[in-house]
Amino acid sequence: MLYLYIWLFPILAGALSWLLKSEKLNKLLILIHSVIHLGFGLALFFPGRRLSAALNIDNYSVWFFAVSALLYFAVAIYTLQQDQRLSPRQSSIYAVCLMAFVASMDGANLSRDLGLIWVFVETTTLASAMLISFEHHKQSLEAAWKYLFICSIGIALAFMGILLLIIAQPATPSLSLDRIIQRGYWINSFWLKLSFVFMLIGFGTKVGLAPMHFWLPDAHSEAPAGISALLSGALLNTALLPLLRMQKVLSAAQLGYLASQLFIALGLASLFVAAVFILKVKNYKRLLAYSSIENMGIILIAFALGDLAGKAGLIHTLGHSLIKAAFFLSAGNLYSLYKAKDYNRCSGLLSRDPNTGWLWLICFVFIIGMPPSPLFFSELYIALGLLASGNYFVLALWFILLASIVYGLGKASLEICMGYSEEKTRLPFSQYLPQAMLLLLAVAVPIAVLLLRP
Amino acid sequence: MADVLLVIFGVSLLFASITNMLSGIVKILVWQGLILFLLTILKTTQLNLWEFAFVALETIVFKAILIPWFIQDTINKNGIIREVEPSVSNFFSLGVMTAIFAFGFFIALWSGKSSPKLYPLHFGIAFSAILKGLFIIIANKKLITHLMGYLIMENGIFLLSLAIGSDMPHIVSLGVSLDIMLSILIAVLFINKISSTFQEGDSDELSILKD
Amino acid sequence: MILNLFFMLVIPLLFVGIINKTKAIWAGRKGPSLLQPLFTFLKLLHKQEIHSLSSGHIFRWAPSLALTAVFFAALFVPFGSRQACFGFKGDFFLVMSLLALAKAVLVLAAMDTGSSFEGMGASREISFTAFLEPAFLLIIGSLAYAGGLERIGQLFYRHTVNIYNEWSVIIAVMTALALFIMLLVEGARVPFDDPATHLELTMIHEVMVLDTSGPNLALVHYASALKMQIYASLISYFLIPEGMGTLGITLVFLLGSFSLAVLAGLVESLMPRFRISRNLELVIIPLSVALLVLAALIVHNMGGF
Amino acid sequence: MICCGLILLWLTLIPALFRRSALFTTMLCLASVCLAFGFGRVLFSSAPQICHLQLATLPLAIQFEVDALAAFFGCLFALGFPLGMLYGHFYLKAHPGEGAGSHLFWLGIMMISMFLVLLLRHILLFLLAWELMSLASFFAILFDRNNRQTRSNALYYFVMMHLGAAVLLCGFALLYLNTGSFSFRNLVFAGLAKWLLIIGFAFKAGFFPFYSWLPKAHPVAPSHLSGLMSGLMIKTGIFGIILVLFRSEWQAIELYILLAVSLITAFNGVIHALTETNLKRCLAYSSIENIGLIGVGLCFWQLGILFANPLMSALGLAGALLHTLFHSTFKPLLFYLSGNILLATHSLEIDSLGGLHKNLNYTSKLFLLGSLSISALPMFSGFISEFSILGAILLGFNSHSLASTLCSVVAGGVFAFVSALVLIAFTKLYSIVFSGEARSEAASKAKEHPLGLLLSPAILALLSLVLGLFGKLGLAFVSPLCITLGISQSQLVGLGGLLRGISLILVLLLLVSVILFLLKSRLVKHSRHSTWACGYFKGSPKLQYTGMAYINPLAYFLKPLLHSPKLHQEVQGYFPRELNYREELFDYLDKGLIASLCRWLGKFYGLFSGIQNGKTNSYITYLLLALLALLFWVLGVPR
Repeated sequence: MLYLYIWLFPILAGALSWLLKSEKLNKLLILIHSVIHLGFGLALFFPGRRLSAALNIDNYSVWFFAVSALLYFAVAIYTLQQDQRLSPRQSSIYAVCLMAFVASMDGANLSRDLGLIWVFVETTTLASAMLISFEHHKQSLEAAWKYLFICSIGIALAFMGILLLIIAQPATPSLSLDRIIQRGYWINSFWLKLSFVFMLIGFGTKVGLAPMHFWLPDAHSEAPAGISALLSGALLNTALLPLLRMQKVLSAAQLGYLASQLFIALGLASLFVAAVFILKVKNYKRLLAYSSIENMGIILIAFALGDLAGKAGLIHTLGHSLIKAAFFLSAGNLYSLYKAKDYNRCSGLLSRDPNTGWLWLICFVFIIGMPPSPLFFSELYIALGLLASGNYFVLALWFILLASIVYGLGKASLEICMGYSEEKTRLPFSQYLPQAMLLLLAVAVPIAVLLLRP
Repeated sequence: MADVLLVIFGVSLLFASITNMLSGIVKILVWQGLILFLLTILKTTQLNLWEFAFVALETIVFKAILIPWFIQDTINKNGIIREVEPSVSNFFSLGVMTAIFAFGFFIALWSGKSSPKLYPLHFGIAFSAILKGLFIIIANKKLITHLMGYLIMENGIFLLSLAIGSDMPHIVSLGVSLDIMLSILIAVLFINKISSTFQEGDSDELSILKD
Repeated sequence: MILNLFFMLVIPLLFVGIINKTKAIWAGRKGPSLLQPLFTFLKLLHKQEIHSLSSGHIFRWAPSLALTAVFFAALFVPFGSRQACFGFKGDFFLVMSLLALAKAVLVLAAMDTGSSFEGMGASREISFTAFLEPAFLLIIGSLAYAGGLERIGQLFYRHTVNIYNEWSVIIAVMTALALFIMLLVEGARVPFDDPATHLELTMIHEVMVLDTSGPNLALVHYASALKMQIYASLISYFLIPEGMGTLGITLVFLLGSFSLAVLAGLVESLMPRFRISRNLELVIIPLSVALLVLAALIVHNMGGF
Repeated sequence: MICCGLILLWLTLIPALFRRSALFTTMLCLASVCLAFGFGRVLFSSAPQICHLQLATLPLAIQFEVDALAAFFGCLFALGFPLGMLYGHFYLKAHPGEGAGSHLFWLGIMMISMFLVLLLRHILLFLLAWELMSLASFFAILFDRNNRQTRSNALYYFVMMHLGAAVLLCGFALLYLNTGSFSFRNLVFAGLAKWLLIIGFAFKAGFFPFYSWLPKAHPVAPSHLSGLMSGLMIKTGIFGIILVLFRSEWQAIELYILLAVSLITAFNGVIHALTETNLKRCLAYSSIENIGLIGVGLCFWQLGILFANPLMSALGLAGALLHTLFHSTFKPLLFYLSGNILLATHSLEIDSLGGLHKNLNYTSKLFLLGSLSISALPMFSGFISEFSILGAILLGFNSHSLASTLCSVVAGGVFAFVSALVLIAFTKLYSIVFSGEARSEAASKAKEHPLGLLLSPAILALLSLVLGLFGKLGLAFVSPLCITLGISQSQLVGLGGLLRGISLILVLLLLVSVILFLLKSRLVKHSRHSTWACGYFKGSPKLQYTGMAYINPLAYFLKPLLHSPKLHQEVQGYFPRELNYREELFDYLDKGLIASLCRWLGKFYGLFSGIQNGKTNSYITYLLLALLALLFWVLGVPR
């Protein structure tokens, strides 16, 4: 039933925009949708969780849903005055796909049935593939194809994992997580292990864990700014969610250690790949994409450690989503200012457009985990967790990789922001507001959460 | 009876690794669709009309007719060369196929102990189909072939889902098949777009984006 | 006190005089009178000064400051009486850095003229300190090692050479040697520097004060002589046996300083100058000697070999 | 008092945002006055004052603890900031740049965070303030936006600080795991945590293997900032190290290691200060050397406790603290004056300067004072502290314990060597920059600056002169802290007596020399003539001694300790047209170790940089391989 509610507005609005085909209307519809969405998210989040309890939605879902709602709202505002140079038809397709994309993400976030989660995740791929290929040139087409193809294969493997999970269960198997976790003890460990591996690879492809991350930089760098923000801020978390659920299942079947091992292994791999390419690439959007890979790796490590570090992982997810979204939107500004994606070709941002420049710098500072960024605290707690669990080696590796990532990002950011450019430009206000809002929230929300539930 | 069908399925996989024409693989897809239909009929003990209709739609109409037609159409429309042009020789791919079979059955037999309700032959074939699909993707350059590999893989997964019988909630399986159908449609769409933008649908051309 | 001051004023120039006299006699000449340096000093005081055009404020006040610094350093060293004028535990560092101060301001003054020769002299002169300061410190250390830190005069005075104790002889001889070499270096004598040479390129101290003239030059001469005398008196106090009457101390002190002057003169007339480039290597000798002394002491203290 | 000072400090950010440099400075001065009073009261009442800041329902009660240690450094900062900003105000006026507003803002943040670092005793908040400090200084350094060098060096600094913070974080995390409490108000640091903390703080203070950021960051920063950073900010590292040393038990061997590190730091710093040709970099290296000396003092503080020699520990600690105090007077002084030189001549290469004492009269005099005090000559401040430290070392020479004797032998030898080299380095610096004739067009055209740029240097110079003449003042300032750190009153009284005697003698010395000079200049008439060039009359500035030539005799010994790539072309033919020879002296640690480490890391990364080759096939291959690998892992690896 819940899913009907979620899909109701998109379907209607989609039909409407398809009929009328006017850009203004589309933007308006998107905005309305995002507002409703945000309202629902807040309703889920706030007091006492009555609504979420009624709908049988657990904390993870609420958290991830709220994050995606915030992001969607920000993106909707951002796109208001941005001229996307689209024909009415295209803009309608854009609106429809965007709404479908968001709705399917919600489905995946809110559902507690692995099968449905799978279906929705697959749907997100389809919807967003259209969105990525929007600027019709070779690169965007190629990026979209790679995204579609690799992710479909990954998702197929994830489905295989689901089948194996069914095999693993004794009589009258089911896919609803609660049931599975209840009977966790009787699950056949051999099949469970297999299914976990398949899901890890499958959904991991969508999360962008190395070495299945290859689609990610392409897709994120070629999509329009708003979409990139949604992709890396919301979609990756959505794909991460089933993995976390599976971790719960494994620990219910006394296989938690295995999940932790694999999580840490893949997390380190992602960190490493991110470090390698952040030092290499010159395209700033790809840079941001790689930094998303890195953060996904950190989050995975955090959840591998569990308890306190796990909570830190949630904070990190939130922080990364908001900051990275702001970062991608600022990158959108940068692109519309310089029309170049190579950061050596755009310098002197601070003198050309101070707002974007400072937004960029603050995003940089936040994303590398400098205070007052939430990532600072989360990373602190993750380090605590690593020390407590005696993973000194992992910790040392983490710090070394982090240092080189900081260097790479810093180099790019200074190249972009410093320097001098004689022409001064101003962008419409609605292209600064969302980033500022997101960054403020990134600082405020963790503190608020801390205040509400110490 | 079921075993025979399974074996035919396996043989079709072997055939896929030696055929030189794209149309050959398309034919294989058709055959596999039919086999899957029959297998479903055999597997499901009690058969109400809805399920029958659904399965028939999913396998016959969709897997065996619609998609192959689509693909053939794309091939014709975009004037894609009709040879498979694999980057490895048939002999080699045959060898790999054998290895895949061996691996699949090894897993199947090993796992057979741990789960009685699983029929090793069935599982082995399904598993090898999945791996074979991946291998076809790896070993070929044409996007269309990639798509076919993906389809073979999907067939393998379908086979596996048959192996566990009707434990899947219908809503899920409905969603699943819808998703797959959509994804294939969109993929075909993209292939058309791509082959109109690029010279020919060759994955070597699609390597502008790299670091 | 008075005695100290008196000797401080009189002896240094006499010391130089003796050195020159020795050299002359050794060379078979009659040589200038012992008081010649004093006469020169007085004569220079009457002359007018010439300041280089490129020189600035430092050049004017450097010599007087240098002299005062050396003088105050000398106040911490006994000259003829049992006690020095001033003194406190660990005053040697003050002495050391006062000497360093004197040297520093002279060097700055030399650089102030912008003459390449004086720059050369200054750089050579200041390079010596790098090795002399540690040497001096280690000597003090080895003396302190025996019986705790004391005022500098006491440190030297306290140490008595006991003929029958080979350790004390070894230590005495080695330390004296180290100090004597330091005397030669700081006093800019052969074999490290030749004040009498005719070629600026080979000088060190003399070339450093090339542009200094008149009273300034007088002050500089006196300062360097006093510096030498400080080392001389330290050495001589080193040889004074403990429990001697004041008169005896004075006599031994005078004897010691004069014989050291003669010794210096002999060295000058017997030894050639070292090559400038080798100089610094040889300046390290006191350092190594001081280390040896310390090692010997420690070994001795730990119960011999 | 302190709180209102802090609030005022926060308020200074508002004018900073509107580029009101003057208002910013005045407010900063007000805030500093408040803070100075507050801290001073705590310091001299020597009773730790704790003010809780219980925020609403926040689980962590923010808790400022102002103990003597914090108060001491707080006073230092509160005195140093206004002077620095006073200079900075005029500096920014004389050297305007685009980023002035943000620069001021970040300066303000930096100052606030430095105070917070002193005050906070809660692990999370401390780390927060610490990171904030690095961040703010990083942005403040980036004042000159168009200069590539500035960017890369600032980034280097930032990354180094990030690493240091990471180590610190690990240390505190271990601390938390051991004790289970986030507050380290009165914890005993032990085990690995202790070492991690020491290393983390050593990054900021600039101890031996971690100092390489100083000579990179200081030259590119605007001069007032480099003064503040080198004079005050690295002292936060010293603050942390004192904290750790005080709060933890130390074995002999650990202390020996620390001592060795400090000595190496001092030595390494000074030899580079000696050979460096860039004025500011030279000063940065000399800061490293001073930090090393402070470290030596601290080590002897602990060694004194270990050898049950209270006087030694008293002298060591007092010396270290005094040196901290003095260094934060004369180092900013020198940096500000180097800023003046930069403004006047647009160059910091000493071999292109010279003869500035004519044009920059006051600057040259102040610089002379600064360099005399930094080279620890009597009558100037450096002398007092080094005297005290050396006294501690000398006390080690006693026949009872071999260990202490050996410590003292090594420490004493190196110490004396270092102080001699400092003398050489700074005589070189002064005489090459200011004495003689101008070596370049710009240097000869230099103009003296208005009062504003000379005011705070003058104050600092006066301060260091007074502190040098009357050592008792400095001692009175540090003794409360010494007592709280467990030094008995009597020892300090003894030292005080000594210092009084010394100051008497020094004042006498000053008087006598002045009188002598005045007499001479009254009685003696003098004339001026060009420098005697030994009969050669075409004297030209090119003939003067250069910095390299000045240290040549020593360079012969120091070569093996320096990384010196030569570049010279062979002579061709009998009448070679031109011949150029270049030799630079680099830091082994920087050019040798760190650079090559980075290169190796880059190579290693490079091995993997080919995987994103744009081919779908290979992507799928990686995917398949990962799948198989994980399958084998889960099926193969037992629990």
